[in-house]
Amino acid sequence: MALILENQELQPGIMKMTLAYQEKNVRPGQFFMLRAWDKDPLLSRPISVYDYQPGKLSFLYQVVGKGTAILKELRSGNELEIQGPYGNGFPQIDTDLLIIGGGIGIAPLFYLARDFKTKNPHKKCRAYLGFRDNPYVTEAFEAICDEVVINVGGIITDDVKTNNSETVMTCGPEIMMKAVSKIIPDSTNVYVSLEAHMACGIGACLGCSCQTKNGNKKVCKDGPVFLREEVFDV
Amino acid sequence: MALILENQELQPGIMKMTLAYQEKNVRPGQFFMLRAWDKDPLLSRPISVYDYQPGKLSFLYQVVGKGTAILKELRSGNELEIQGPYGNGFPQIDTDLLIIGGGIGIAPLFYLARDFKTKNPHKKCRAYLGFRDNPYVTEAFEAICDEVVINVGGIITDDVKTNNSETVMTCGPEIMMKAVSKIIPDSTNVYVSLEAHMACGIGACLGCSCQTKNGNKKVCKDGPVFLREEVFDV
Amino acid sequence: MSNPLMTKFNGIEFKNPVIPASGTFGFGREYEAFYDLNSLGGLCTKGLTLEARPGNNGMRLWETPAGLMNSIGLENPGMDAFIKNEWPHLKNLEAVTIINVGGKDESSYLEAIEKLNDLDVQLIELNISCPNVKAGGMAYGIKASMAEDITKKVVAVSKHPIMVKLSPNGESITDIAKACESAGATGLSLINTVQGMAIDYKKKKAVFDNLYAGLSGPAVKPIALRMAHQVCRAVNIPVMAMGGISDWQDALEFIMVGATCIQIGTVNFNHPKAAIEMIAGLEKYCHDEGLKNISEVRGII
Amino acid sequence: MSNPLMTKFNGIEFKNPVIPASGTFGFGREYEAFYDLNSLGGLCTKGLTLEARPGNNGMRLWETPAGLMNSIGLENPGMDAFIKNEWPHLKNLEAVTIINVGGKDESSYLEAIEKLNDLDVQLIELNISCPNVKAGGMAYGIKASMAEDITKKVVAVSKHPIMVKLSPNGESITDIAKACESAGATGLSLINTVQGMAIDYKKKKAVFDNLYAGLSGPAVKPIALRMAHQVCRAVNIPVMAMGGISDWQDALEFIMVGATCIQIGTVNFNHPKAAIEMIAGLEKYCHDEGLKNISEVRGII
Ligand SMILES: Cc1cc2nc3c(=O)[nH]c(=O)nc-3n(C[C@H](O)[C@H](O)[C@H](O)COP(=O)(O)OP(=O)(O)OC[C@H]3O[C@@H](n4cnc5c(N)ncnc54)[C@H](O)[C@@H]3O)c2cc1C
Ligand SMILES: Cc1cc2nc3c(=O)[nH]c(=O)nc-3n(C[C@H](O)[C@H](O)[C@H](O)COP(=O)(O)OP(=O)(O)OC[C@H]3O[C@@H](n4cnc5c(N)ncnc54)[C@H](O)[C@@H]3O)c2cc1C
Ligand SMILES: Cc1cc2nc3c(=O)[nH]c(=O)nc-3n(C[C@H](O)[C@H](O)[C@H](O)COP(=O)(O)O)c2cc1C
Ligand SMILES: Cc1cc2nc3c(=O)[nH]c(=O)nc-3n(C[C@H](O)[C@H](O)[C@H](O)COP(=O)(O)O)c2cc1C
Ligand code: FES
Ligand code: FES
Repeated sequence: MALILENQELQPGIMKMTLAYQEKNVRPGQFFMLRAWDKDPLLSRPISVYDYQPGKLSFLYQVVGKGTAILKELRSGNELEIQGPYGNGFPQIDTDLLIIGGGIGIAPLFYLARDFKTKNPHKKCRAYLGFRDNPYVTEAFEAICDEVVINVGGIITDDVKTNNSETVMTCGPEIMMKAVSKIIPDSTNVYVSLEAHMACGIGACLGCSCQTKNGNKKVCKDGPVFLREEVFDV
Repeated sequence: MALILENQELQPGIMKMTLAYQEKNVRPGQFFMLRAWDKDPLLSRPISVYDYQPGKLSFLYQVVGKGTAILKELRSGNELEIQGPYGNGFPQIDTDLLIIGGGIGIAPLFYLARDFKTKNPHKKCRAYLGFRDNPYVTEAFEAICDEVVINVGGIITDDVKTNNSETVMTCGPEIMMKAVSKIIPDSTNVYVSLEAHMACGIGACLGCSCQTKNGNKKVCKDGPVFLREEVFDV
Repeated sequence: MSNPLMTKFNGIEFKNPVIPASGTFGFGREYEAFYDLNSLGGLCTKGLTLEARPGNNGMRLWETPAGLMNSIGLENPGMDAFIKNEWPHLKNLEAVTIINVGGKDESSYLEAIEKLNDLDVQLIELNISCPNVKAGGMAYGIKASMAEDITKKVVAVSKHPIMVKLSPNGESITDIAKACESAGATGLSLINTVQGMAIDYKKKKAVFDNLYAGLSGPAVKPIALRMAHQVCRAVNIPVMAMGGISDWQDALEFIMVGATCIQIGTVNFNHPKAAIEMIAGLEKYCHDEGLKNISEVRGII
Repeated sequence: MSNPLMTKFNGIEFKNPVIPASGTFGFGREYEAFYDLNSLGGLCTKGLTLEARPGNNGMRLWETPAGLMNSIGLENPGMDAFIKNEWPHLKNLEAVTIINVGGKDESSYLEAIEKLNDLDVQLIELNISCPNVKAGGMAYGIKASMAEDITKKVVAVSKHPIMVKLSPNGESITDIAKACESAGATGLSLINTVQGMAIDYKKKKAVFDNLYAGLSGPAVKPIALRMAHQVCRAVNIPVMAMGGISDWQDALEFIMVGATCIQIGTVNFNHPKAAIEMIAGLEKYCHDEGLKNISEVRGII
C-alpha cells in the first residue's frame, strides 16, 4: 500500500496524484498497476509514471471509466495498492531529444524529459504537446525543456519539424503516433509508447500481445516502448 | 440521495449515522434500504430506523460484512442512496411498554421508546438491553425510559420480569426472541422484529418469505414486526 | 415525431422494448410507488402454477460478486387466485402483461394454460427453465426433445401466443430454441437463471436447502449476451433477451445482437427505477443517433 | 507437526492443494518476483500445442462485472520450444508442474502428448475445453462421446497420468466427466472459462474478433462450485476445481464440495500474491479447526 500525498484535479477530468514511494528505482516510460478497490472493478489499471524522485512518485491520469473515477475520489492520507514499476521504459540515448505528446499521452514524457535533462544538461530537449481543449502541465514542461510548442485543437504533427541530431519519443493516440512515424525521416530513431488492455502487467496472461516485425511482443513486459519500425508499417 | 450529517463509531464496529431527511414520515420499527456503492455489492442493505425526527434520520449499525464496511467509511458531507421507509413497524399500543433488545437488535427499539413516551408521557416504558461485551447507546435509553436494565455477557432473558399491564416488543438474535416468547405469559402481547436476507425490500421478490400460522408472509412488507404466536411455536 | 421505441413482437405492440422480468416484479403493484406501470413496454408476472405453491424452505437469497442467487421455488398464489385477485388490475394496463406459467408435470402445465383461455391475454411466457423446483420446471428446458414436446402440447391447448423461456443450463441452447420454434412458439425468451451453488463455509453447509440455486445479475450478462446472439441467429421467431441488464447500454447491446425486447430482473431490486431510466436512455440514444426506430440497430452484430 | 495441507492426487504428492491455473501464470517465471514457486503445491503451464501459435487478433481482454473475458487463443511457443526453453527450469521445482496440452485435431493432440513421453512429467492436463480457438479445443469438450474418444487415445499414447480439463459449456458436465473417467483419466479439472460475449455499443461491434470469448473470475464462482459438486459426486477419480477462487475461503468451499486440489486463475492478475496468501489462510484454518489434514473437510457437503 502506498500513501497518497496529493490527488489534485488540474483540468476537468485530468488528475495528478503523488504518492510516498521508497521501494524501487523507476525509469521513464515505466508504469504501475494501480488499484484502490476490492473486486469491482476486477482488474488493476496501468498508469505511467509522470514523475519520480526518490521518495515520491507521481501519476497524471485522465478520468475515463470506472477505475479512474474511483482513483479520482481518493484524498491525501488515503492509501492505494500499486504494483510495479513494470515495462521496459524509454531507452537512454546520446542524441538530443524530441518528445511529441498528444493529450494524456504526455504523461510519461515529463519524467522522460526531466531525467534526460538531468543526465544530459548540455543536450537539447524539445517538446510538441497537443491538446484537444484545455492544456495542462505545460509549465512543467516549459521549466525543463529547451523549447515547447503547444497545439490546442489542431493536429500536432502539422507543427513538427525535426533534425538529424534528435531522437523522437512519442506517446498519445495511436493515430497520432502513426502520423508521427510517417513524417519523421527514416534516419531518425522514433520510439513509441503503446497501450493495450492489461490483466497482469507482468507478461503472464498474454492479453496485451501486439504483433511486431519480430513476432508477438507483450506490451507490458517487452514494451510499452517500441521502435516505430517494429510495430507500425512505415 | 441523502446527505450524511454524522457517521460515528460508538464502539468498535458499532456505528451511528445521521442523515438529513425531509421526505416522508417514519414510524418506529420501519427500515430503509441503504446503498453507497455502484454494483459491488449488488444488493442494498436493510437497516432499521434508530431515530427519526422531522428533518433527521438516524441508523445504528454493526459492521459485519462488505456493505456495512463501506457504510463505515462514509463521512459527513458524503451522500448515500436510501429507499424507504419500508415495513409495517411496531403497532401503537395503549398499555405500558416493555422492550427487550439484544446486541444490535436494540437499534429499532430506541425510536420506538422515544415515540411511545412522546405520545404517552404518563405510561411506563421499561427496557432490558443485553450486550455481549461493550454496551452502547444505553444513556440514550436511560434518558427516555422509566427503567433500564443492562446485561453484559449474560442471558438477558434471565433478568426479565413482566406484568400484565405491559406489551412486549423485542428485537435481537432469533434465539433470544424465541426465549423471550417462551418466558412471557400468554396473556401479554409480544411483538418480535424479524430479519431476513432481502433483495427488493418491497414485497416483489419473495426472497424474505417466512412461514407463519397464517401462511407465508414477507418480512419486508408484512413485517418485519410480527406477533410472536404468528411466527414462533410457543 | 413517432415513438422510436415502438416495438412489435410477432404482431404484439409494445410501446417500448423494456419489460420487467418474471419473479422480480411481483404483479407490478409494488413498483407503482416508483413509476406509472404504463410507461413500461410490458411487464411479466411472477411465475404462476396451477396450484398455489409455498416456495422453498430455508435461505432464499444469497449475494455473490456482481450476482444474486435465488431459491424462491416458484412461491405463488396459484392460477385461480391470480385470475381473481391480480388479473383485474393488470388487464386494464396499457403495458402488455405477459403471464409467466410454470408447472411440475405435463397436466399441470396444460391445465394452468387452459385457465387463461377465457382471459384477454396478449402473451404467455412458458417457463420450462426454473432451476429451483425439483419436479418439472427446468427438466423440460434442458433437453430439446422435451422442450419441443411440452411446447407443442401447450400451443395446442392455448388460445394465446406462447413464448417459451429457455434455460441456460441445458444442452445446446440453439437446439432447444429451434425445437421450440418448430413446436409452434410465437417467440422465445432467455435466459432464466444459471444454476449455481453457494456454501457457508463457517457452517460447513450448503446455503440453500435445495443445494443449487439460480444465479442472475451483472455476473451472468456475458453469458446471456452470447446465448441471445446464438439464438437470434438460429431462429426466425422474435426473442426477448435478458440476463444481467442494468442500464440502457446493456439493453442496447442485447438489441444489437438481435433481441426484439429485453427483460430486466435483478436490477429492479437494487435500482427500483431502472426500467424507466432505461427507457429514457434508449429514447435519447435513438434521438442522438438519428434513428427513426430502435429496430435500425437491431441485430446489427 | 505434519503438514496439514499435504495432498495426494491419485498418488501424486502436492505439498498443498493450491495450484495456479493454466494461462494465468505463464511458465511461472513472472511470479518468482512475488514468491518462491516452491511454496506452491503445483503450477500449471500455459496451454501448449504441438506447433507454436500466435493466438488471436484484436482485443484479447475485456473486463466485466466481477469477471474477465479473454480471447488469447492459446498463444504459445509450441511443444518443442517449451521443452527446450521452459522445461529445464520447471523440472527442478519441488512444486508439481502440470503441463497443459491443447490441440486442434486428434493427431495434433497425440503428437504433442508423445513429445512429453521422454520427460519426467508428473501430470498432464488435457485441455479439451478452450472456448477461444476455432478448430478443436472446446469442440472435444462439449460432447461426452468426443471427450471419451480423445481421452482414450491420449491415455493410450501417454506415459504420464492424464487429467482432463472440462468445459462448462457443453452438455451435462457429469456425463462428460463420467465419459473421461471411463476412458482412463487419472483425474479431472474444471471449469475452463464460460463462453460469453461482449459488445462495444459505441462501435456497434463485437469486442472480440472471434465474437465469443471465455469468462472467468468471481462472476463464475457459483457456477463452478455447482459443477465441482456435481462432478465430485459423479466420479471416483480426484478433481481439481477452479473458477473464480479469490481467497482461502473460496478455496475451502471447493474442497468442501469434494475437490482434491484447487486451481486459481484470474486472481493471479489482480492479486499476484494470492496463491501464497491462500496457502497461509488454509493452513491457519486447519490449525484453528484442529484438523490434522485438510482432507477432513473434503467432500463434507
Ligand atoms: C502502459 C500504459 C500506461 C498508461 N498510462 C496512462 C497514464 O499515465 N495516464 C492515463 O490517464 N492513462 C494511462 N493509460 C491508460 C489507462 O490505463 C486507462 O485509461 C485506464 O485503464 C482506464 O480505466 P477505467 O477503469 O477508468 O476505464 P474503463 O473503460 O472502465 O476500463 C475498462 C477496462 O479497459 C481497460 N482500458 C480502458 N482504456 C484503456 C486504455 N486506454 N489503455 C489500456 N487499458 C484501457 C481498463 O484498464 C480496464 O481493464 C495507460 C495505459 C497503458 C497500457
Ligand atoms: C428489517 C431489517 C432491519 C435491520 N436493521 C439493522 C440495524 O438497524 N442495524 C444493523 O446493524 N443491522 C440491521 N439489520 C441487519 C443488516 O441488514 C445486515 O447486518 C447487513 O445487511 C449486512 O450487510 P453486509 O454487507 O455488511 O454483510 P454481508 O455478510 O457481506 O452481506 C451479504 C448479504 O447478506 C445479507 N445479510 C447479512 N446479514 C444479514 C442480516 N443479519 N439480516 C439481513 N440480511 C443480512 C446482506 O444484506 C447481503 O445481502 C437489519 C436487517 C433487516 C432485515
Ligand atoms: C428472485 C427471482 C425470482 C425469479 N422468479 C422467476 C419466475 O418465477 N419465473 C421465471 O420464469 N423466471 C424467474 N426468475 C428469472 C428472471 O425472470 C430472469 O430470467 C433472470 O433473473 C435473469 O435476468 P436478470 O439477470 O436481469 O435478473 C427469477 C429471478 C429472480 C432473481
Ligand atoms: C487469460 C487467460 C488465459 C487462459 N489460458 C488457458 C489455457 O491456455 N489453457 C487452459 O486450459 N485454460 C486457460 N484459461 C482458463 C483458466 O485456466 C481457468 O480454467 C479459468 O480462468 C477459470 O478460473 P479462474 O476463474 O480462477 O480464472 C485461461 C484463463 C485466462 C483468464
Ligand atoms: S498484461 Fe498480461 S501479459 Fe501483458
Ligand atoms: S425482500 Fe423482496 S419480497 Fe421481501
